[in-house]
Amino acid sequence: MSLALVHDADAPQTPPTAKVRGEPLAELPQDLYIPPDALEVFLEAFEGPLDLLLYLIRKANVDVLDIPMADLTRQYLEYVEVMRRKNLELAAEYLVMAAMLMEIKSRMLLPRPKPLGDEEVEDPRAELVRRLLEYERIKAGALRLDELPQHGRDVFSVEVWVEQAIAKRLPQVCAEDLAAAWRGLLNQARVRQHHRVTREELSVREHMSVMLRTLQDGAFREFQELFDPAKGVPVLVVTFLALLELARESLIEVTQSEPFAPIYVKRAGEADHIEAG
Amino acid sequence: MLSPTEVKTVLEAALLASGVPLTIADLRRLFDEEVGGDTIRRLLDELRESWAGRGVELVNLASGWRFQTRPEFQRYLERVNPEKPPKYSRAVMETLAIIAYKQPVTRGDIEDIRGVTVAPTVIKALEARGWIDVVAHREAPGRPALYGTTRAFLDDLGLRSLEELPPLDDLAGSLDLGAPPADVAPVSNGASAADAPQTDEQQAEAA
Amino acid sequence: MLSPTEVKTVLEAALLASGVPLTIADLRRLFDEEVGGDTIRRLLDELRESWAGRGVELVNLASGWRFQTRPEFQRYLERVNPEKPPKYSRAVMETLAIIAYKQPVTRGDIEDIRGVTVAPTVIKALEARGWIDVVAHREAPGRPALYGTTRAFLDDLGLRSLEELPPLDDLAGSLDLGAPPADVAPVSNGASAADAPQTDEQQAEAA
Repeated sequence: MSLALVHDADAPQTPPTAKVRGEPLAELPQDLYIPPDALEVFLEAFEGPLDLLLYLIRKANVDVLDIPMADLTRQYLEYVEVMRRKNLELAAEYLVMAAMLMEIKSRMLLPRPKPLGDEEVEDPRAELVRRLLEYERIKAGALRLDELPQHGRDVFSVEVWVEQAIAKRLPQVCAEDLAAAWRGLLNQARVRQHHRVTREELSVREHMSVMLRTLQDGAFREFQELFDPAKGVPVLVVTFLALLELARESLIEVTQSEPFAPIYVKRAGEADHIEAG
Repeated sequence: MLSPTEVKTVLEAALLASGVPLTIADLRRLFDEEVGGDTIRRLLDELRESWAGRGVELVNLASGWRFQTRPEFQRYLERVNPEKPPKYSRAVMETLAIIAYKQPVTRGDIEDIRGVTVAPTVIKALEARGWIDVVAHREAPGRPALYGTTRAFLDDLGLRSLEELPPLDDLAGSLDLGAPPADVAPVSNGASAADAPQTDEQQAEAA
Repeated sequence: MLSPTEVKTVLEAALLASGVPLTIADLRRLFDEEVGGDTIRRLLDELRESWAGRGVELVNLASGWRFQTRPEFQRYLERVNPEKPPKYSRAVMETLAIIAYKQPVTRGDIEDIRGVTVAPTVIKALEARGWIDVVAHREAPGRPALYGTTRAFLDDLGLRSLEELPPLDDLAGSLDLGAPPADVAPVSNGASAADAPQTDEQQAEAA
């Protein structure tokens, strides 16, 4: 039995596997001219090397469980060669499969070692057969899934108009919604608190304005100059916080030429970012 | 050739599955063969009669024929209708939560906690629903109204008393809710106010 | 107190009005009074029978009960609503079949079975349809996503559970895949061809 390179004239219109069953094996001369476009469509109908192999096997009407490896491999390689020659984009999987087929074929040619005791000798084709059958099962499964009446394609849900003449629908609220809203509020409040930290926040911003006004002329001021110890520790702290906040907001420049050298502060840029007062 | 019963079956299926009213012309397109407009009309009348006494009826509207539920059944359907029911806006829900948990409160109290002004429509939406009312007036300048929740609020939420509101201890502890609202949220700068919903009026109407 | 007939009328109206499947629990919520789940189930069965022979049927799906048109009537209905339904490629359908029958599976598992790489668009198409989702990640290098089918998949294919999927086994049927093929009695060519899954028409359609 031989697996022939078969190119049905109508192959491009229907996937080759659909043509397999019950069809006499058509043998065509190997040098048959195949229009490149037709071949491309024909080959694109395959989902991959397993699909192509299944087609070749089914087309030749041979038993998957007893694949004539030499014929199958030759046949497969012819297809791959055609694909390569026609510069069709050849997925790497096809080449991997080619290598695998040749390996199986060569192992089949080697004399089978005698079984040792009860140990069974694995047929070199076993893994390929397992994969082919598995893929064939899934292919069939895919077809069967596609046959099921599908919502949105074969069946549609019924959704008759709900006539609402009597009362306007009102939003429903449950107690948990309420708790959620309250927690949301608390979270917002906490976020606000984080940003504000304390009531001093206000006076920090106040001091930021005061400091910006002090630095209005754009000249460098020495760091110490900006603090008035006479106003007490809280004000010193707030002033310092204001300085840090201004630096963070890039409203002032703080410079120091080297460690322990005097620190100078200068207003950054010209724009007035903070509203006075 | 379809029998009148078969034609009626197809008409019924088409009308039940159609989200929009179908005209006689639409319905005639269902069939390969010629089915006269008069025949369709007569079969639709028969169909309508055969649905008498059900929860769904076939009606003839200006835009065509459609099946619709009878209004009397709406009270059942709205309990199960899995379509998203209308929702109150965040502004309404937060205001309601504040009134429920902190009552009696003035509008000023609510504004202090929420950090934004409360649109009159928000209060009105809750009053119209019968969930809040004015319980007293605070003895303060302007004698602002103090709002509280009503019995209808408890009924609608399936609560027997305010004590059955979900407890909030987990978060409440982190914030001093007992303190005067002034301590809670004197928002003065634009930054945090910008996060808060500013369009209470529209939000209330979104309900 | 409603009579069983009245309960059935309400059930019918609710199901006809709902585009999505309703569970027994949903349906029990229709009624003020207590209506047992068993009663509802019995009435639903009666309702289903009363719709026999119509263009619309009541079906029991994974997510509940729903009225939907019968597939046989689609040829009429599509004339009024000529919207083209989504048609999935073989790559998509095979990937779906692998996920449905072998779940949970990684993309690598799918590629092993199909013997080709799975394009991201294939997975995305199925995810977009809501038919598959990531159910977990395999504890392996790269923690690949494990895909499974969703409830919506079952609903859309008219199934209540994965057990109702068309069986795969009868294909290679009696074959013990574990045994070395050489030991298996050769099946005559005719027989194996008869076992073959291809049905010409469908394959042609899938083109």
